[in-house]
Amino acid sequence: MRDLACERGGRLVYDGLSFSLKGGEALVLTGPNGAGKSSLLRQLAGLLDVVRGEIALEGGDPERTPGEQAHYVGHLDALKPSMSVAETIAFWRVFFGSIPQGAETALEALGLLHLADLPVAYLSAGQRRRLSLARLIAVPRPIWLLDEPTVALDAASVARLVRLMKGHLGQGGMIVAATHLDLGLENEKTLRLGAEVVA
Amino acid sequence: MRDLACERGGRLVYDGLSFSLKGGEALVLTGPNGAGKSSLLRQLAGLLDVVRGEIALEGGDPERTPGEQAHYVGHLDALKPSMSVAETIAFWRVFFGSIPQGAETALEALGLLHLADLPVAYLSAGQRRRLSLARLIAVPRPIWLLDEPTVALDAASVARLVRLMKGHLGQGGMIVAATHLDLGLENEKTLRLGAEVVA
Amino acid sequence: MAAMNSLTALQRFHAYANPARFMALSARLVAPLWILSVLVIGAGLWFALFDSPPDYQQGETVRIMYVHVPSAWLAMFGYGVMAFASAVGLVFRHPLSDVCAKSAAPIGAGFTFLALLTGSLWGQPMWGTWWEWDARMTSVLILFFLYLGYIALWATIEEPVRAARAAAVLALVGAINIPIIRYSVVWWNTLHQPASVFRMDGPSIAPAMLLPLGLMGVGFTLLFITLLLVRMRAEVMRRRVRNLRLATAGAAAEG
Amino acid sequence: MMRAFLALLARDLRLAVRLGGGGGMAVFFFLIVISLLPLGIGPDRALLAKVAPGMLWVALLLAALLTLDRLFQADYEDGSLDLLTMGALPLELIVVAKALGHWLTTGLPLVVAAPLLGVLLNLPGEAYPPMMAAMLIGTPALSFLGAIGAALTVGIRRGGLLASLLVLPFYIPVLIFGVGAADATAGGFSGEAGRQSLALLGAVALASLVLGPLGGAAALRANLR
Amino acid sequence: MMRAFLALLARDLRLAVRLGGGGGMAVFFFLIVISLLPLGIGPDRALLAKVAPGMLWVALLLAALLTLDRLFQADYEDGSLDLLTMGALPLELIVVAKALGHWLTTGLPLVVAAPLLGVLLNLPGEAYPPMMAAMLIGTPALSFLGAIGAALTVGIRRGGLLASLLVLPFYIPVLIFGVGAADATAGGFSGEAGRQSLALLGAVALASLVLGPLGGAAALRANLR
Amino acid sequence: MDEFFHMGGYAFYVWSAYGAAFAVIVALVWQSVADYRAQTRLAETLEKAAGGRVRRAAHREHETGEDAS
Ligand code: HEM
Ligand SMILES: Nc1ncnc2c1ncn2[C@@H]1O[C@H](COP(=O)(O)OP(=O)(O)OP(=O)(O)O)[C@@H](O)[C@H]1O
Ligand SMILES: Nc1ncnc2c1ncn2[C@@H]1O[C@H](COP(=O)(O)OP(=O)(O)OP(=O)(O)O)[C@@H](O)[C@H]1O
Ligand SMILES: [Mg+2]
Ligand SMILES: [Mg+2]
Repeated sequence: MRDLACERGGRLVYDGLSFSLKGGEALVLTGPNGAGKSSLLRQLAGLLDVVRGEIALEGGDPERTPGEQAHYVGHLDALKPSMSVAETIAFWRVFFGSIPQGAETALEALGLLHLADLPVAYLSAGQRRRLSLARLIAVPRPIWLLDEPTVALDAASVARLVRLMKGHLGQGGMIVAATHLDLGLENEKTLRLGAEVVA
Repeated sequence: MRDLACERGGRLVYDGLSFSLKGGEALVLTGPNGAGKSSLLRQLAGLLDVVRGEIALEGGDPERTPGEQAHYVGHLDALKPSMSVAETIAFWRVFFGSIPQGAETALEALGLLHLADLPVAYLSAGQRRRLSLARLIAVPRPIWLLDEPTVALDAASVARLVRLMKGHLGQGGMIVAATHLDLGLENEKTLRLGAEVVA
Repeated sequence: MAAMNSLTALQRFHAYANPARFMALSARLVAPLWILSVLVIGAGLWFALFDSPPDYQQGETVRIMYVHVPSAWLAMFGYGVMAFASAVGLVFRHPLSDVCAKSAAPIGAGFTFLALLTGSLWGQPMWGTWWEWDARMTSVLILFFLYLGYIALWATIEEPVRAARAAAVLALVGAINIPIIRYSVVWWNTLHQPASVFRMDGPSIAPAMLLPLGLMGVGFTLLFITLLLVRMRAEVMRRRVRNLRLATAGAAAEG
Repeated sequence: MMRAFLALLARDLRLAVRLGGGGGMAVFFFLIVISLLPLGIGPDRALLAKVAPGMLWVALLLAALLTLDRLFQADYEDGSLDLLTMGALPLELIVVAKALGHWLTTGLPLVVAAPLLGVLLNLPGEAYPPMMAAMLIGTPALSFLGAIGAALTVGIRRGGLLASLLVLPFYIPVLIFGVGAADATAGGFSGEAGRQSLALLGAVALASLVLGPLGGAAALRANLR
Repeated sequence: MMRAFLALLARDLRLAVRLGGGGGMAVFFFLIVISLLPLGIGPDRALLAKVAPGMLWVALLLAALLTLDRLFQADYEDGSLDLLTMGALPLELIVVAKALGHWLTTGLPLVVAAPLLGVLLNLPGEAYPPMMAAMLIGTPALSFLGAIGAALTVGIRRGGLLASLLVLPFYIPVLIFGVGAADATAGGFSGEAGRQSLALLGAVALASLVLGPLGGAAALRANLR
Repeated sequence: MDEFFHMGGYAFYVWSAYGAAFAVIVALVWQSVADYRAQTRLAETLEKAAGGRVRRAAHREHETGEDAS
């Protein structure tokens, strides 16, 4: 799939906001609290209704919604305390249609391999965060939607994440990330949602 | 109250760790994910048992536990969606033993005043965070225990928070904060908890 | 994204069918409706209480029928309105139909309650019991539960869009279930022969009774419609209030 | 101290009302369970009258049980409970405030609703006064004993069910004496037995007023840290 | 697609077992309710036998209801549900998987436990086979209809109680026909009525297998976005 | 006249039936009207309080499906 033209507006938060994104490009959403970053990401992921305007995805197979071709990592980590780290990744791999094996690479990529057999309940905030980020690697999908992905991550982990994001862009993937601190990706556009455009 | 000598060790995560803090001083906890920052803060707040070692508080009235003289702001925001912003602060003021009136200053300080009548359910992540931080101002207590207080805050709000922290230190208060990004307080000690210990 | 486009088309359609027009129209209708319903009900009451004969076997208690039966009718009518409006709201996403469904529920519940109350006030002198697990009474009781559940759902979900759709689903599933429930109750009631063999087919109604019954029926229906309009207007205002508050929240997101 | 107590109580009441959750739900549940019973055991009015008091009490117990998780779970999940323990109010009084709030929003409405449901089960008229009395005395015990179960299961994700399991055994005395009080006049026992079971019920209630806060606070301490 | 379905089912079963929140709880609750009843009604064995089938069914209904919030709530709260909808598996099938999991971890154990409890209520021997049959046919309906209620209340914090309120009216046909099947032999009706009610129960169950996923999916769509 | 109120011995049932009907209907009417008044007043105060932009926003919202659906 090549490039995504997304034009949307409506919902009380912002209006007439529109942008488009090519493969290999990243869009960084900034803006004050309550500007609507999370809302926008949820709409892109198809988790929130689009009131006006539309989200179009050129290329990519037509009968799959953008949501089905995207990864969404939000404030909630979608982890089950009683499942082990390895089980968690394995499940999501199967559910999203790849094979359970080969989850190690994903854990490796986020430095969780040595925790593989630990129940999620024992993980610290940042470890949990890294685990939910591991889905990005575990199942390849062209679009990444990240809502404040660096929350609770230590410096090392942030660096690791940035590396992964660059790799993804390098393979022609797209990233839309809401964050308050600068990630320093190469070809990134920045979309600043201001409070001015309240509905 | 003058100064707090806190010595503690034990618990699977770290051991034989000890430090002391004077009034007007801040202690910044850093360290990789899983190092035990949150755990330490909860122990200081009396929300987690101390396995070995002790937490002593010189000065301050003896028959009140350190927990009762401290504010703890953790990952959970302790907010009720159906209560309005003003009601929330008013409740905590009364519950922590001051009068309901005069909560405005606290809301003012975190730029929430114009949201006063709004149900918490309507707030965005950062707005909620600021509301739970407003407790620090609403009820004066000598010790602040902050676990990653800047999470979900935009730049402006972070600046505002730092100003408040400096003010608190200026009045001889103490702050123990776990954070991954540098806050740039004046007389701050830094305690770096060791690398990831898998229990 | 055909779906997306059709949806936006709907949205444009809404721009025309906006609440403002409804508010303007209903504002003109409410007052006359009040007067009309009061008049009709008043006339009905006159005939019901003064100008109609006592029943040959039920005596004066038959006068209860003039409130009982219309209430019972409206109990069912109310659910009909609710279900229909819900269907429209779910299919066409028409805002006002959601408002209509929500507003109809409490009125319908009120009349259902009345049917139950007056019914048992009738039952005591007639069969010497306040309540009988007669099939029809039982199904009305269950209808009352469906109303309560619907109202509770609206009351619990804060966000109107979500609440509307969820409640609509409930109303429709309920509409599908009502016949099943009704049938099962009848089957159950005939399986164990009920203690009292009383059937509520009602006495073959004399014309002298039919007039007040009819008047009361029409009057109650008018009242229902009037109340529905008023409640819908209130609901529209409530949503305006909510939007104003949200706008404040958004504006609060100052840079 | 007292003001903190009242503030907490007021807050709980407000939340219960606002959520639409509070008492309404419990009463609604009570109502539906009671009207399910005849559908289960048939419309025979004599039979219904026989089982009425017992059924009313069992349904009352269940309705109370199902609302137990409202006691502490919500406050635990959003971190409020941590903060509540950091105030000057001793944990025991916190439990009292919560149990009291639970009774006001659940037990009381249930008692008020009971007579109406008695009609549905065709409970004989003379049974009402003693039954109401018994329920007024018994329901606080349900809330305060329930607080123990709720405190024991706080932190467990969907501990509501577990809580009811832990608590039910404690409820049995309340059930027995409560039914006894109503039965005493319903079934043709001597009023003597009725007064006796009322007295015993009162004793149980008083015991629970002490046991509940102590046990609940202990359980919370165990679970919180 | 099929593999995703199975993966989801397997995960739910595993979680239910690990949490212990699974069938065990429901059965335990079932057991306790049933053993409360004699305390409420009194030890009259003839009376107990009369009400036994109805009581068993009512208790079964309640036990099933109390576990409804396990269906979607947990996955909603931790954000899993959002991700599940982002897979290729249509929402209807997700609901089927969850309802199926619920039945396997709740309905089935309850049915297995029922005969033991029948003994407590001294249910006449010849009533067991039809009752078991009825329960086996009826319990899936409980899970699938319950899915609608659970889906409707998914956003709501402790929506478990509300869910049961919404669902109970829909359970009434299951209750009636279920009891009918057991009664038909217990009370001395002609077996005719029994077979008839079994057939009707089957029809209701089939209907719910369709209605449940459709309604549940619709309700989830309403609540998720 | 008394014999009218007497309702052939069924006074209690007949009159409490009509009384109940009256009570329920009055309650419905009163609640509906009061609610309408309250919401209207609230909306007016909020619109005064809110800034011009916000008010326009609220009204624009008002025309979209989002608002009233
Ligand atoms: C709480 C108890 C009762 C309930 C819920 C109830 C319900 C209903 C309903 C739903 C109707 C409308 C049926 C229709 O128009 O198709 C109705 C009509 C009627 N009811 Fe009742 N009823 C109750 C008690 C009684 C009693 C005790 C009597 C008389 C002794 C009675 C006499 C009638 C009569 C005469 C009609 C009109 C005839 C007809 O439309 O079929 N009802 N009732
Ligand atoms: N459930 C909700 N119902 C109504 N309004 C909401 C809801 N959630 C958020 N809002 C409003 O939507 C606006 C945008 O919220 P959103 O969470 O998208 O902001 P954000 O940019 O993510 O803020 P933050 O940086 O704090 O995460 C906020 O003004 C908030 O008040
Ligand atoms: N409930 C628990 N039971 C057992 N071990 C736990 C529990 N919670 C956390 N741990 C372990 O304790 C260690 C410290 O956790 P903690 O949350 O204090 O780390 P942290 O410094 O806060 O990490 P982060 O920076 O990600 O918040 C981690 O290794 C974690 O695995
Ligand atoms: Mg956000
Ligand atoms: Mg931490």
